[in-house]
Amino acid sequence: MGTFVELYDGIMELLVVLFSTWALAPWVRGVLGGLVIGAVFGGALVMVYLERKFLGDIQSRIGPNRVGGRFGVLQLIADAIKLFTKEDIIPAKADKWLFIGAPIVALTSGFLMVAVIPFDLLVINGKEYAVAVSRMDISILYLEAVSGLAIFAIFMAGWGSGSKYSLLAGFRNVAKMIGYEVPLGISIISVAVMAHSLDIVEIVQAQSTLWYIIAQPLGFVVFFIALLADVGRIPFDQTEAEEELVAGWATEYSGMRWGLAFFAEYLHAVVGAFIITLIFLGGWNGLPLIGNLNIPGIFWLIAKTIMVIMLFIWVRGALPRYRIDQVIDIGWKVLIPLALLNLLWSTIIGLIWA
Amino acid sequence: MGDEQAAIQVIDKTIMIELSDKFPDVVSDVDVPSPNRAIARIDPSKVHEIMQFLLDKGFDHLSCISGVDYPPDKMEVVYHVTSYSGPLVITLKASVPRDDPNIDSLCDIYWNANWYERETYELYGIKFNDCPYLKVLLLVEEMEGEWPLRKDYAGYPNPT
Amino acid sequence: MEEGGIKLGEIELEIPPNVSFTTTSAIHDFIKDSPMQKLVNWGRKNSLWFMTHPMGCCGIEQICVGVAHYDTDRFGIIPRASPRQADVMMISGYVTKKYLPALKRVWDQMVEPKWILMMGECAISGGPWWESYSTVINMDEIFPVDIYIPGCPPRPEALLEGFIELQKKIVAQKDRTVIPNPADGEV
Amino acid sequence: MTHEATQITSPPKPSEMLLHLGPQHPLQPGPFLLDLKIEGETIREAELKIGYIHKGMEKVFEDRTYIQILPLTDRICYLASNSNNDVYCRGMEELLGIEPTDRAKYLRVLTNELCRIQSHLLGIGEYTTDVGFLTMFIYMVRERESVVSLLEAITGSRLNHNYARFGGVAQDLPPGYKEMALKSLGKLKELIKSHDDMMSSDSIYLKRTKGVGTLTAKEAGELGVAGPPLRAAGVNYDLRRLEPYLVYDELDFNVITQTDGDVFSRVKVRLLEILESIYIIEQCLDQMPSGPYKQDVTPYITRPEPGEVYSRIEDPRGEMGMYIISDGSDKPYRFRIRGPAFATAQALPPLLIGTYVADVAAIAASMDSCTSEVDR
Repeated sequence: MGTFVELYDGIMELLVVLFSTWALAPWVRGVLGGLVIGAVFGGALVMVYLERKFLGDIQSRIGPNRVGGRFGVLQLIADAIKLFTKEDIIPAKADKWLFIGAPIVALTSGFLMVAVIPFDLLVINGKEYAVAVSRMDISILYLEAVSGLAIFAIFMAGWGSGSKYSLLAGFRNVAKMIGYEVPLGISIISVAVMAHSLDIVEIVQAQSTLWYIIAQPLGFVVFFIALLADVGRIPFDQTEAEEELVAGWATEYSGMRWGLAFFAEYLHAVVGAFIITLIFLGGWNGLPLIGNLNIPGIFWLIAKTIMVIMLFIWVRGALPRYRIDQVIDIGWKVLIPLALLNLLWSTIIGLIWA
Repeated sequence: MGDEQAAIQVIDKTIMIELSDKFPDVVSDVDVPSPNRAIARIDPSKVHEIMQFLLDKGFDHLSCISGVDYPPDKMEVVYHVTSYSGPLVITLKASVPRDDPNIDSLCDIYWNANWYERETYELYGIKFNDCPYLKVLLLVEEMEGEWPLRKDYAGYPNPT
Repeated sequence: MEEGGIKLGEIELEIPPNVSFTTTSAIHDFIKDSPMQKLVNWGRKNSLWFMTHPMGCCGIEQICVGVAHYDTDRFGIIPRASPRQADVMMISGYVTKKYLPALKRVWDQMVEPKWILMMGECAISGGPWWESYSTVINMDEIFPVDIYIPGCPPRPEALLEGFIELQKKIVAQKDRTVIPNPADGEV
Repeated sequence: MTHEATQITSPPKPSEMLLHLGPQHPLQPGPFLLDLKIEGETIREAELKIGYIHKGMEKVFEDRTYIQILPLTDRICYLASNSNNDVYCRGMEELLGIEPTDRAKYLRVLTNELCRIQSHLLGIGEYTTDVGFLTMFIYMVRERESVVSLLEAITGSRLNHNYARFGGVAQDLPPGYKEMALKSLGKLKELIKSHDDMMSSDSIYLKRTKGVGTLTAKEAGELGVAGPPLRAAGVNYDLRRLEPYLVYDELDFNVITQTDGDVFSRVKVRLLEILESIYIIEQCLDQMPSGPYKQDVTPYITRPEPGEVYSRIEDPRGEMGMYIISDGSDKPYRFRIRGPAFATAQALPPLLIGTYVADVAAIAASMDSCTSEVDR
């Protein structure tokens, strides 16, 4: 273990030295950004794979086990190859540019979110380096802002497809997200108030003694529910409810356009899992009381994120779907008051703590 | 349970007698082949009144309306009426002329008569007067007028 | 693609053109006849998504084959609700004159490359209702059928076998991987 | 209930739109077209268009001999094939003046009830997937497989059983069947109870189902529905009790009723009926007399006397009736099928008025209408 940690530290130190030397060179950031995006992309792939296997377990099925060995690891590669080589159809009644643009906007929003996600904080020679593409002092607000772009993407797809199912799904999404972005934002503010910072790195550092899931459990619950709605997973997947709206806003999408839109959803879910880990579950800090056991922070972060993703999948396997009016009811009548209550609580605690 | 059944069987016999008493020239050939079944022939012009009478007597469930074709001259509309509280099924048959088959609709008495009437119409060409939506139900709209269940239908067997 | 409609004796059923087809796919043209085609075929064979489209008795077996007991997900075969995202259409029951235009339209909405499984006697030859006034037989004159799965209804194992046969067909490149050109007038 | 409730009477206003669910839609097995006029998500008018798999059964049956019809009755509704065989055979037995043997009666009750269980399981499964409860659907189909194997052990077929014969059944129970069935059904009973618990305690499920698509007893009677939707409204109408056929008068069972008449009650009725059917099967297996399972000579080639018969039975979905007119030849002169699903399908549009688009799937699936039987 020890040698491993040393190796990791060595690599990181090397990276940081290189990074700080050429920090001003744009291409360094470009390469780093590409790497991180690749990593999160891979994370989303892992999530799709996990979903198929783990959901299979929940439903007493086996899941993919023929493609690429007995665990079906190549299943998604096969799916991707197939989707890439499908014919490209744009329905005659679709609004062409909205139709083409929607998956791009969805994916872009996901990538923009990835840019500010810190994976670790290295202290070298007394200087702090966040392992992130870009460290902003308002990164949490930035995240909230760019994640809102995905709503436009779904609405673009819904309106641009020229299909009534898609249109209804687009409307549903807008109606839902107006109600859910508010509690999402308020719980983020509560966290920021407690940490006295809008920078995710500092929020994580503030949790080195106490995770915010313990300091403000209500905030965690509100954030988790609102996040489920934000990424459109059961019980909040009204926008693509199969039995009602065929495939919702994605009804008219085919081939790789659908693949991208589908993938953007999972990218959002993965990024959402990262955010929830960072602002509530202590990020790269180890477990409370036990400490980080000499394991590099990035592994703690990824392990916790995978747990959150498993929780998403478990929820999907265990719950039915709400009706859209009930969803909006919950958003306005339950989550927003709870989020405000939590804001009050975190303000008081934050003041005392400070 | 046994008492219930006995009580209903008493109603059986009486309802058919009541029916033929109430409509003496209209109801004929009353037959009770088994305790739970009764068959009668009725005059098509009085079907509305008879059904209203049966509904008032507690026969609140129209099971089925079917057509039967007897070429060359007549067709029958067969009603199966029963009750949610008893096992008796009354089968009423109304003969209509084959060249101009029409009979009064029961939609205002039994709500669910509508689809049965539409079905009988499209398969046999029997017109139900005052039926609110008498159009094809099961067939392609182009097939209206072919009356496929008539005995002299030329499209069966279908060689396509 | 057929223009106009389908003729059934004296009845001609109109199919409204609602879909704009691209006649070709750039990626597809690029890799055609190259060793990449093998890789592509491997991907296609292992990712046959079928459309949930039960039509009769066979539809029940089609549902059964997709869930726990038989679990087509093992082979990468999963049900999709929208025809746009499906690769395989199963005609799993009686096709009637009333349903044929809708079925044809669903087939046209699907994206190339696509395959058809004929499941059960009713779809293959009309089954017990072959001489009825309302059913349509000889479906293979209307749809380009890839695999026939006889049975009334076929057992889920037979359906799985049908999928495996289709996979073999894809690997052997005997399927219709060429996207038809509307100008040729052939399907 | 007015007839306007079943039709789309006017073109949509600017604030409304027409939504077509079907014929290909993942809503239900079997194609139908449900036209909805919606304003926002609220349904203003609904119209159900059927006939997409109309096979012209009644005409085909008039051209088949009586014994040739027997396997075809399976295909009226493939989920209730034993009931369909049974109602046809009972009609023919009445026409021919024969009586099934005692053992055959028990065997028919046994298969009918097994058939009811598997039909209800798939019905509930379809319904749970329509409220987004995919896992429960998969559990239900998994449970159904065990019942299907029990049926397969008797009849040799998974779906279309073709088991009853005039005056008997096709074959006897295989050896060791009783132990196998009791073991399998015991397990099923436990599972159904646990699913029932899960469904009655899941708050999202309750929110989706309580008070949705309510049908009062009076409305249900007016709409002419039968079977579980009617019993869920509190009407104690079950032909097994009202007009006991086969050996149902010798068996002990309750007619399951609920009071609310909403979507939840309809599914609850089915769940409890599964348990009740298991109880009936256990009694059948205990009380089954030994003896021949069929007549010495099954009348395969048969020319019944001219006459007519209307036989009916409690199908998994309600009252299944067959009206057979014989003219003395070897083929029926008229063969009329009165399916329960036809009545329930007709009652669907009025139920949808005023509900949300999201509830369409739940309500439609809770009525459990079988499209093949609606269209025939």
